[in-house]
Amino acid sequence: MRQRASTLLIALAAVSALGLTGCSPASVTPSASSTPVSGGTLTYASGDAEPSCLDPHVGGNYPQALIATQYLESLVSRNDKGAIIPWLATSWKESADGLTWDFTLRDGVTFTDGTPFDAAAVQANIAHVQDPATGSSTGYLALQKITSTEAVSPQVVRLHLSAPDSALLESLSQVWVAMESPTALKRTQDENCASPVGTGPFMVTKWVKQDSVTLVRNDDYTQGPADSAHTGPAYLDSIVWKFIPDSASRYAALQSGQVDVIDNAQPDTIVQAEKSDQIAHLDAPRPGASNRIELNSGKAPFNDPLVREAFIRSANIDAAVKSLFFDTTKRSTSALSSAEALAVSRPDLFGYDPDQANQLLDAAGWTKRDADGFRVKDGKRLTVVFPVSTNQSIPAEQSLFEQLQATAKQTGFDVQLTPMDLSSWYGALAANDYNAVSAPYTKVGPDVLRILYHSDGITPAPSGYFANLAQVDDPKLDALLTQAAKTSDPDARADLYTKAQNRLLEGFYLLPLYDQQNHYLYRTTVKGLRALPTVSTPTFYDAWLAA
Amino acid sequence: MSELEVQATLSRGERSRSRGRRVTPFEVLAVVVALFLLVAGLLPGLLAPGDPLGIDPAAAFQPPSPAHWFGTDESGRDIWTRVVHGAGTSLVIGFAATAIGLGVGLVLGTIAGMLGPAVDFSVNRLLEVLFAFPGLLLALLFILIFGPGVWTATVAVGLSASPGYARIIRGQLLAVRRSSFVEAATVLGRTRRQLLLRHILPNTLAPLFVLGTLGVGQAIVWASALSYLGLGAQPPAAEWGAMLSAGRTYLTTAWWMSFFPGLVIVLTAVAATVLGRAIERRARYA
Amino acid sequence: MSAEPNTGDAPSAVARVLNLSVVFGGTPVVSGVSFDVSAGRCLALVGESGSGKSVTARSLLGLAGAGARVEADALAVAGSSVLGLSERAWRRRRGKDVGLVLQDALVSLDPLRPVGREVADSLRLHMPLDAVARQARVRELLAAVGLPDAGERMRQRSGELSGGQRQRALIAAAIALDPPLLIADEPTTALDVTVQAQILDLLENLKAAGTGILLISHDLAVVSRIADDIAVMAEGRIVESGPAVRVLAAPTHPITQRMLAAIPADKPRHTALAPTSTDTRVVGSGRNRSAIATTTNDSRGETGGAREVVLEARGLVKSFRRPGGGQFLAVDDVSFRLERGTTLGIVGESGSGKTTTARLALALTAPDAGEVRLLGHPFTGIPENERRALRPAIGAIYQDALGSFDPRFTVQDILLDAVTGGRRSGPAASARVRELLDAVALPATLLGRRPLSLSGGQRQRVGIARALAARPDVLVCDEPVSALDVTVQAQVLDLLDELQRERGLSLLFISHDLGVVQHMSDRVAVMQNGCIVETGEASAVFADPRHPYTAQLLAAVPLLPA
Amino acid sequence: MLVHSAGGLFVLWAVATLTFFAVRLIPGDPAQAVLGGPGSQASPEALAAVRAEYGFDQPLLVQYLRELGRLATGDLGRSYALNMDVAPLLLAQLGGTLLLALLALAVAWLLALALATWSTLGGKTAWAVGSGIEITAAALPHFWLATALIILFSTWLGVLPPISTPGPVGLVLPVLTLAVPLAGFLGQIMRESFQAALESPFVLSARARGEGELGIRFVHVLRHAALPAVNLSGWAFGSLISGAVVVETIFARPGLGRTLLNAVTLRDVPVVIGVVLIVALAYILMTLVTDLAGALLDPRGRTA
Repeated sequence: MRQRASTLLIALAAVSALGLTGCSPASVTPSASSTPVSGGTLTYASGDAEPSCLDPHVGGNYPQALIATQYLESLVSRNDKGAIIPWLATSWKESADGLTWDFTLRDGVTFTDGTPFDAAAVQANIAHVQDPATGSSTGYLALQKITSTEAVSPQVVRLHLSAPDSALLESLSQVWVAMESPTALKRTQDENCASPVGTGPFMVTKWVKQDSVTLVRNDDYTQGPADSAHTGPAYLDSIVWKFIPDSASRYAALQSGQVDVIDNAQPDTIVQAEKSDQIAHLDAPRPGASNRIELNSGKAPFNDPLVREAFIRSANIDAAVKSLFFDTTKRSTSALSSAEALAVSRPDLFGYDPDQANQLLDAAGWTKRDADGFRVKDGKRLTVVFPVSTNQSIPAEQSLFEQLQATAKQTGFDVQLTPMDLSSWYGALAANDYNAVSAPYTKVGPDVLRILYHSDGITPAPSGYFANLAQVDDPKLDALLTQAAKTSDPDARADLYTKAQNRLLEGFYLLPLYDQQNHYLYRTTVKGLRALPTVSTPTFYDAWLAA
Repeated sequence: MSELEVQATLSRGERSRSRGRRVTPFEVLAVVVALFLLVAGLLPGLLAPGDPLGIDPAAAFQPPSPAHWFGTDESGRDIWTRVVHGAGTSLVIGFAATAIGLGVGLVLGTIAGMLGPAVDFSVNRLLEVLFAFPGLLLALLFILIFGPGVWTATVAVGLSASPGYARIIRGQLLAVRRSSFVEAATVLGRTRRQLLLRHILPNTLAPLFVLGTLGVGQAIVWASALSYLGLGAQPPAAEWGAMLSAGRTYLTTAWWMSFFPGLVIVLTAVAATVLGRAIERRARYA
Repeated sequence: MSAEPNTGDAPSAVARVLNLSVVFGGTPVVSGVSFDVSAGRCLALVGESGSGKSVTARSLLGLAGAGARVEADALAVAGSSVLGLSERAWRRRRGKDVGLVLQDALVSLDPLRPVGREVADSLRLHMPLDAVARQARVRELLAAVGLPDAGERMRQRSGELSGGQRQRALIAAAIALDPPLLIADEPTTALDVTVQAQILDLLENLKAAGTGILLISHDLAVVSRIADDIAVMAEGRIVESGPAVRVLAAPTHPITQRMLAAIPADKPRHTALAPTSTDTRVVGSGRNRSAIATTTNDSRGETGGAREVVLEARGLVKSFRRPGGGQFLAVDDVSFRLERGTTLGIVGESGSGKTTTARLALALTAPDAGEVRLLGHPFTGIPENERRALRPAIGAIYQDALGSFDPRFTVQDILLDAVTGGRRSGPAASARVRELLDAVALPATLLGRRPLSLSGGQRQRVGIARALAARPDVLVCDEPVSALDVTVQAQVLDLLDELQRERGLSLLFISHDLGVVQHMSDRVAVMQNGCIVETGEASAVFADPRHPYTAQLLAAVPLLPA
Repeated sequence: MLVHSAGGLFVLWAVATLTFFAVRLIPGDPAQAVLGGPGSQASPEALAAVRAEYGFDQPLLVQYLRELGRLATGDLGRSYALNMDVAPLLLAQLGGTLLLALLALAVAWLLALALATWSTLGGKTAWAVGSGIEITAAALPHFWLATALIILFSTWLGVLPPISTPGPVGLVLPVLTLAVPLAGFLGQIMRESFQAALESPFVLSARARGEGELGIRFVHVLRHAALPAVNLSGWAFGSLISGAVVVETIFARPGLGRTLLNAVTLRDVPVVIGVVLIVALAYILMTLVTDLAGALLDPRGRTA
């Protein structure tokens, strides 16, 4: 797998516990009615692409995060209130100037290869992530501000930063920078990719390519993150982590009991599962940006705000979400995930209003219609080129785009959906050959807005990639976002982000759809399953199988 | 051997055991299917007046009913309408792929069959090499180079069928050239040109009609397989393979979404086979 | 013993058939057939294709065919009735009470199994012998039918044996259980004449040993060698039966008479073999044909000393590459001269090089050495476009007439194409087509038909008409009648003879059938292994063969008792 | 045998050459592809390093010769996308696909044989029904059949797993999916040759010896009927490999087909070349085996 194939995400932890108010739906209350029993093998079926490397330092994508959560641990975690809690680090301290952080590590922890977990191990891990040869992208960005490390004592590690980073703890909570055995890291990358060694409740014992990874319980495990339901080793003997890309096969396997948990559940199966008493549903929307369609303001016709607004008004997203997602998710009118406390929702801006859309287009000079019913101006048709990455949009989302295409046609837009494989899709973006595009982006905190909509993001990297796909070039917005990133005062910061979001949304640069979908279905014999409130990956540490 | 050659062999077997020219119920059915496809392909509005792309989210996922014979899909589009309108796409793909396959096959086969043993040897080795790429593999390789899409899929299917056509045409050409009626015409003092135009070409080309009929059915199935794998026609195009592929996502909740497009693919393939054989059975050439 | 069924008990009758009828889906194929076969005697059922003789014989095995309804007043084999036997009961009797020998053992023995295994099958199915005893018995049987090196042969497959050897093996399989009745269905039809004689001898021996033989054949001459009684069948009925000597010497039924008359051997040159008026198979009008006959008298002078040589072959050599490698000399230094208005017959057994000679004469294949001259001009060794000018002077008719026609063409297309030389046609061409049809006595109603729907005789007539279109001097006839029934063969031979006299044609007549060649030829060349071993005036060669091979051939030709 | 091997080597060489030059037609920078495509933020230095490492900066002919040299030693190169050597990757996948294909071939043979035997035993109706079943079976696309089988056996009846699990039960549906359409083809061929053999004189001879219907079929007809089907098995194997692409994806079975499809969607050129070569090799070997099997069944000189 290419790094970042399934979901492009650059997860930078940003905001700490600031204003978070327990809005995360990412956990399930363990069944209280019975006591956990040990033993058994749980089969997990992933619809995500099979990782090419099981070490999430390398590259760093969501499929890696999903599986690595089972055998790697981070320095810190988050609870479902959004507060940072201890994990491998028991406590931490920021210097007054914000340029030095001291982490005190938990005593007596060893990696599953026997290597002790200590300050040197943390140093080795940070060095590994920052080593260009590792090829880390997600972790690398997360640790960007760390300039050097220092082992104060075997149990205390000190990090030196280039600039204050209030998002450091969030960054370190990510599984992409989780701790691995320094001994194991010294092996070749191929070896480490095949069997990374961590401190987690399970360990990798076998990997049959294109079939499954076998994870076996770490019997020496003592305790999980502070919000775990129990201590000591995990209940499950082992986990078989299968890769079943075909969603129908995956669900059928769950129904038949061949597998116990599936991810990437399709909306229709979620509805069906909810009617069943054998299958339960876990909804854990990913943090960061909402799923949205970016309108390319850098070229015609979307360089005209009237046309952008007309397009947004002509799209009947509500109806499509309702019919395709069966109320398994809610319509979003924000640029941010609903998991973000600072998210600003503006339902007033994104309602379906074909009459207004028509008026707007008339005002913008797109007054004539051609034989096919599409609007024309100066002999050019009102065309919206919309490349769709089939790797990044689930079928229901692709269907939603088709419905959008159909409703927009009534207003006179010729939406040209072109499903593409990932590399063609990147190619189309790099060539600026698009008017609208949907690109998921996972990152904790409102700082994601700076990456996505600051005009710096228009300049492409050598590969042609750039993040500001709406090509928003608004100095005032740039100023607001830059200012917000520097501001540590919670209220001032919230105010800046609110202003920035309002400015962005009122500019009609994007059409929000819904949160990034992250649905799991599991058989009700699986108890104690929850998603970690960091990047919403499920953890099986507390999970057990009822007889 | 290619699938095409197997098909051709089978239909020749049909001829050898033809017992009269009685029309079998199978053939009637095949003609009905073919007529349906033709009408659907040329005048889809006649059979399904609706818009194949017209959505109606409120009417999504409806099972087959008098209002929606084949049910509706995830966007409330009528599947009957889409199947009917998809016939045109599928037929165009089928015919275009067959034309490409036949065209390339004809060139290769004629070169091999007419230009002497050395050329024949070389072309035969080339065909042998091409046969080492099983059908879908050749198509996948082609798509790898030129990217997915309806037209690349069509060309890919046509190209991957062409070695089969080439070998059949070459064999037929050699058989006709060596046949006693061509010898008899030589004895009558016919010129090479006359032999070629009056005897060799007509008798070589006549069976291609049957071959083409069989080939169209096959090409439609292969192209829909590519669409199914996401490498051919792309949704929301009303192409059968793409519809089936989209429908598979909703297999557990809306079986009709994948069942009916699949059914017409099977029916089309069966009809092409039966028709091909029926023509073969009644063909003028022996 | 007579072919008519006895009214009383016939203890020696190994097969008894009384009033047999066989119906296929409402169509009667055999009706009212009665005969007996006695131990140690041979009854021949003779008839042309479609006369019902094979179905009759197979009814005695319960193998008349799928969908056949077999009824009879009596149907007994080896002394007990086989009417209404169950399939199981039939199986117990097949092989044990009746043996069957079919024509062409190449396909009548399983080509994928060793012949020993095939012979052993009969034993395996009916006798509780262990494998060793069975092997021994098979070797015994193969030796008994005269197969040399039986131990070696039994491990070979039928394709590895010669035609005679495999026919012997087939007979061995049929007599493995010493059945009282042996049915031999055209047992020698595909064989060369010398081998045919040997097989007939073998059957004769079996008969002498007490086996009753029911011999099925289309050839009265063949059956005359071993049959004690003859029953002539036509259209599912026995039209005449009686002791062989009587039937052959004094046939009473017109069909028998016609079949006897059609046998060409020993019939003087230019004698009509088929009656002209009563023949139902001839579609042409009798008037036309007699008109031809009257105008042909002196087109061919009987006396003129040195006639013009129209076709000459000098020292022709042709070899082919064997499939396994190596060369195979098909034609080795063949020379002949064909004089105007005469027939040169080339006779030989299969593989003797006759057909290659014909193809060389037609310049369809180039000789390795030697040359062919046509009307004094070189016909070989020149490019085809030079040769093309000479092509109209030489025509050809083929054994497989059907294969020689473009399958897309109707009779009219074929003849128009021949008449116009492949160019545009006009009314004159149509008239000429009709004329040709008349000449070969075919009605104009056939013009729209395709050759596939014509009878064998009609196809050959179309072939002849096509050959005549260019008014050739020479006609090369390569086995022109081999695929035809004897009465149809007679008509075609008569037609060729008449056309030759009418048009002064010179014929190069190639056949494996000495009788046909003898009847048709003025001069004859006998070929063996690619060489002409003897050549001369037909009458002289046949009366007094010089070469031992010719003598051997002639001795093997089955002849009617004088 | 020697001729076969030489011909096989020639075909392999030609396949490798054809594929090598064909994939050069793929638009885009292969070094970029190695580093994760245009979406990655590969630095120019990294690109240069990759170019040097993979030899993309060499002249085409040098690259070609190097590639041939590598292939000759069994080195299939390194996957762009999977970060591992292609040879061990494909070797690990080969077994599953071969097992699937060979089982499907065997099952198809059995199905075809059963159908051919039955439809030639039972008169005209059986003939027509058999023929109808076979034509329909041969027309079934794998992707639809798999879906239908899953609905029937997993969703409705719940007797068979919808994904391929280790062990024989998990193989049932994938094997059936591949076997049924193939059985349609083989069945038609077999029925034709069955019937031809049944009508041949040697069967009449055997009947006249008192051989029963089953004896006729098993002692005599079977070999004749099997011959053309055996000769087809080389083709059948190829079509099974094609089918494996679909079947392995739907039933989530590891194998060459799924690897190939992944590699094509990711434009992982070395893997595609590797699969193509392995399939060509398997095809050549299979053709060799069917030739030998055919020669064993029919020792007569073979002309085809």
